[in-house]
Amino acid sequence: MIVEVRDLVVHYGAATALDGVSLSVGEGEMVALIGANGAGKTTLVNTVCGVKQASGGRIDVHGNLALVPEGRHLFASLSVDDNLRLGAWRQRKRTTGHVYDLLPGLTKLRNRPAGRLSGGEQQMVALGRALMARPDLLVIDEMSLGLAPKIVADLAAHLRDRNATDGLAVLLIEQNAQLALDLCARAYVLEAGRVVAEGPSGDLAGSPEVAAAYLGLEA
Amino acid sequence: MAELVGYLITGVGVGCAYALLGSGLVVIHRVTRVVNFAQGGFAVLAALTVTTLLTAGLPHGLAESLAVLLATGIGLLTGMVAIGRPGTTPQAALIITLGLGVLAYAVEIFLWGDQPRSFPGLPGSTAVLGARVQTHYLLIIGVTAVILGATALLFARTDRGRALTATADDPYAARIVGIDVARMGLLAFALGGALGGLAGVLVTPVQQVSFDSDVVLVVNGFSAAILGNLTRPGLTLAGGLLLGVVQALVGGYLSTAYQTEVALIFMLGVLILRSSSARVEEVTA
Amino acid sequence: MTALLTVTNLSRRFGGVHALRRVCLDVAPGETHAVIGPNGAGKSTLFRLIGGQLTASAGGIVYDGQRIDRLPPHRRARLGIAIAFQDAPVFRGMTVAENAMVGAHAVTRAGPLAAVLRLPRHRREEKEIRTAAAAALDRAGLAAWADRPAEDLPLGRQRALQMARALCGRPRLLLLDEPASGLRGPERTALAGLIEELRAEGLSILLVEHDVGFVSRLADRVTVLDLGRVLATGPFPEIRTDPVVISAYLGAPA
Amino acid sequence: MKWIIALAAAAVVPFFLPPGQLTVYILLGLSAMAVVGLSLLMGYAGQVSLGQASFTAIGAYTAGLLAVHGVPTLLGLLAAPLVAALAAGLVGVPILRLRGHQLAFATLALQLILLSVLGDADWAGGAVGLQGLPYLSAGGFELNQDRDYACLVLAGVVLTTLIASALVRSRVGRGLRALATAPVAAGASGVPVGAYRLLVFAVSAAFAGLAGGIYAFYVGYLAPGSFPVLLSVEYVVMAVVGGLGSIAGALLGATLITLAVQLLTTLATQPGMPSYAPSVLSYAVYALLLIAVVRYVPKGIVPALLLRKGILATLHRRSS
Repeated sequence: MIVEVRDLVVHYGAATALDGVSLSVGEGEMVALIGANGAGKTTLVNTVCGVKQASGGRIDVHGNLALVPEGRHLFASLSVDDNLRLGAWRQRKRTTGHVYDLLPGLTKLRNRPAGRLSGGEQQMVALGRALMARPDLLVIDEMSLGLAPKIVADLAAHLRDRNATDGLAVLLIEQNAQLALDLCARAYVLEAGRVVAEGPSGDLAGSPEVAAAYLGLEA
Repeated sequence: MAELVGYLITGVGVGCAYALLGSGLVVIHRVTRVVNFAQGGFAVLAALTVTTLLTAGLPHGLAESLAVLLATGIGLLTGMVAIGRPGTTPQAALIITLGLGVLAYAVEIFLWGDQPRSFPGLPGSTAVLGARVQTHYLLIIGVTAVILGATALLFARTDRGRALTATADDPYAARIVGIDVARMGLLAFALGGALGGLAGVLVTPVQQVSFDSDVVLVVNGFSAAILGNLTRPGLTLAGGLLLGVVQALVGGYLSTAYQTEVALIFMLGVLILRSSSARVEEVTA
Repeated sequence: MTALLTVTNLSRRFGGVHALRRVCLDVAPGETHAVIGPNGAGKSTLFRLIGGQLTASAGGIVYDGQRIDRLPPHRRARLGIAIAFQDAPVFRGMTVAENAMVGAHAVTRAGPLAAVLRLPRHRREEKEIRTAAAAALDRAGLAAWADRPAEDLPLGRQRALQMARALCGRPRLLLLDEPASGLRGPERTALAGLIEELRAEGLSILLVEHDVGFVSRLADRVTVLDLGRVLATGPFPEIRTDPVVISAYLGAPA
Repeated sequence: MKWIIALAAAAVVPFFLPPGQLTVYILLGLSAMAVVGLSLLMGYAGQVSLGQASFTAIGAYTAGLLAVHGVPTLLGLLAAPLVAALAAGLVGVPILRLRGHQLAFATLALQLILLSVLGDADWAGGAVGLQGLPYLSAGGFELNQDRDYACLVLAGVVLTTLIASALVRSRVGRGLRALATAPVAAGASGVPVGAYRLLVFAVSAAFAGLAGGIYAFYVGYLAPGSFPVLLSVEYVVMAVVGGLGSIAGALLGATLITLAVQLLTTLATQPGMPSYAPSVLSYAVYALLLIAVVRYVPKGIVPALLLRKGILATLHRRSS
């Protein structure tokens, strides 16, 4: 296991955002976490990545973890190349060559300020920045948000490729359940701070829990 | 003509000091969102320290360097008090720096008294385009060019500088990639202390300082920085030079009595113009 | 029947990004109209444009026969447009009852002088405001909390307080921004019940929502937004079988 | 009830104080008026003002100049808050668009400009200032004793406190309190956010102006140096220490700081103390109190006490 979360409880002031969540991602595994707005997905991500404090439960991490945050969160005034370099802030070696090899589309953008890029380009940079940390597990929060379907398909293809060739594990947090279930072998459904369903994607696809979290498949 | 050149050079010289002070404000504000009211205090403290060190027999150069080093340390301490407690809002931090500025008064009066002080700078005068100006002004201009150039390089060419900018751009993202945001804030305060101290050390030979000079200094520095919305170093330099030159011209051709008003009205004008253009977004205000 | 609210070709850019592109939408008197779509579709932007928190880059908003798109938010509130926000910003440092009373600002007038001099008009209004707030809190199920500080309320109750505050302004058009998000089962049911009740009383409601079950139960009509554009408008059964809508949400290339 | 006891105590005190202490009482009361206003502004409009003393100056000069030109002193006293409020209304329209630090600097700049203009203005006595102002007189009675001014100041504090508390508890006050923490939601509820901010700015200026007017007649002498930037800072310290947006806090803050500084000055002027001791000690007190309160009691003393009391009351209720 790269990440193992047990009975996680997180509060925001008086409100309980996560109420006893358990979840795990193994080596080379692609796992989806789906749920509606406000279900607690982003809270879970921030807690696992150490940005937010938990008030109960435990999180075990074995290996290197990198986050592609919701809304990209690039360093807007820095160039694409500088954004990538900072992705490796914890590493001693910060050369960017291998990421350009993996995401050739970024090469021609390398000197552009990240704030001036389109949404799809920014998502690509955010992915590249996370890959700079040479992670064992990539956590991606709301990858498809506000992006055209074509671009989302490209991103999904990249992930599948990284997973197949390098064995990169992925935890994909998505509102678009169809996309998430297609891409990942296993999934968790989060609702109001609790896991209400989990299992192989194929089993979950038609379940009422997924339908409730997901527009267009209303049961 | 010679008169005009003279005013221009003295104006640029004093403007450089404003730009240095303003750059300190910009560095701190960019990274921490805090406007450091104690910025003028760094300059005064450094300048007064130089007077003591020179009296103690230290040579020029060494005395000034030690004073700037002290200001750097004071900057770091200011940062620790102002933002050291997690959850302190920028507004609260501003009030803390205001308190630290007043605390500096107590220390300064205790150590140096309340009379204005000065120390000699680079002696002699130099002819520039037919005008004779104190050589010290040229020193101010030269040192400022070097220091602001080095600061620009730090931000543009080193990973630590990039990390400072990254913290300013998006603290959440900075934490995600592993940048210690609190440490970057302290680093910015230290840098701000150094720039403020340097401004004080450079300008004191041509403008004596007393414990309460910090108000005028910080207002001038802020006026310079506000042109670049407290975030853009290049515009801060331009703002400082513009302010210095206009003040020198007003002082030379009209009356020295109006110099402060010029800076203040300039600042208010920029502030209000900025707010009316930038605030279209926030209709609720 | 003429619409209470008509939005015509409304556009809004942020820098180079088009958050909304030529959106048209109307709310008939007494109608509950839902706007759905994924995050980033422009729902919140639309909402803020109608409430006056943002100004449009182009297009117009007509309410009750009057152009309102250049009016500041408080003037729109005075015309009878009330908002319950998603992020539930309660007024901290004030009690629950006082929070609701602020909502009455839209329908009361006593100025500072009347307050300082304690004119009869001020006292009469205060009494009315108090009564209205008590009634609104009662409807929202908050009567027991009236004297507690608002920030002590759990999140779901803060949402309800938003509703109570909005109702205190006796609105004709109620804007609800994702009222059900983050709420649990019973809270959700209570909220749906309250909205149904308001609809039965003839209040017009514009509901921005993510939860489809919620929308299908409450809305007379649904507008689907995606990438800042209107994909479809109509009754819910039509919308859920619309191939354009399905394809956009499935994320498959069109 | 508490208020009545406090008022009675405040009213009795002047009759027992020796003349030197009476001056402290009067200056304390004048500060309290300005600070009640500033606390409203900072607490309810969420704005830092570093120029509150400029409105004290405007009030003082209004009263002083009118008196010099032979206008009845009572009219001058009435004009002081009005002119200060008017000035705030005028400068408030552009500068209240600014937020946080920008407004802090803008108000500071306005005060520096005002001081500089007053220092150069022959019609206001220039740097030397206005001298030989008459005592305040009303209906043939001249207020020429310290005790008279002590009573006048007390009346002023009561008046500003009453106005402030009536305002805060009214419909307008609810709007103000709402916009202090959630301006967007307040606007959407029908609160005219901009107009209310301007209102509270003008009211706070009027309070400071009234203090300035009384000051002019009490001291009989005005100069730009009577209203330094440090006076504005002192007001901020008092307001923050007591608790922003709390009227009791403003009064307590003004009292605490004035008494502390007074005590230290007495200490510092003992024989054997160096000449700089009073200023060093008073600066240190301002600074350390301000820093300590912002860091450790960010809401200020009075709100923190109330909160504690509230928590204790709740616990008590639960246990019984």
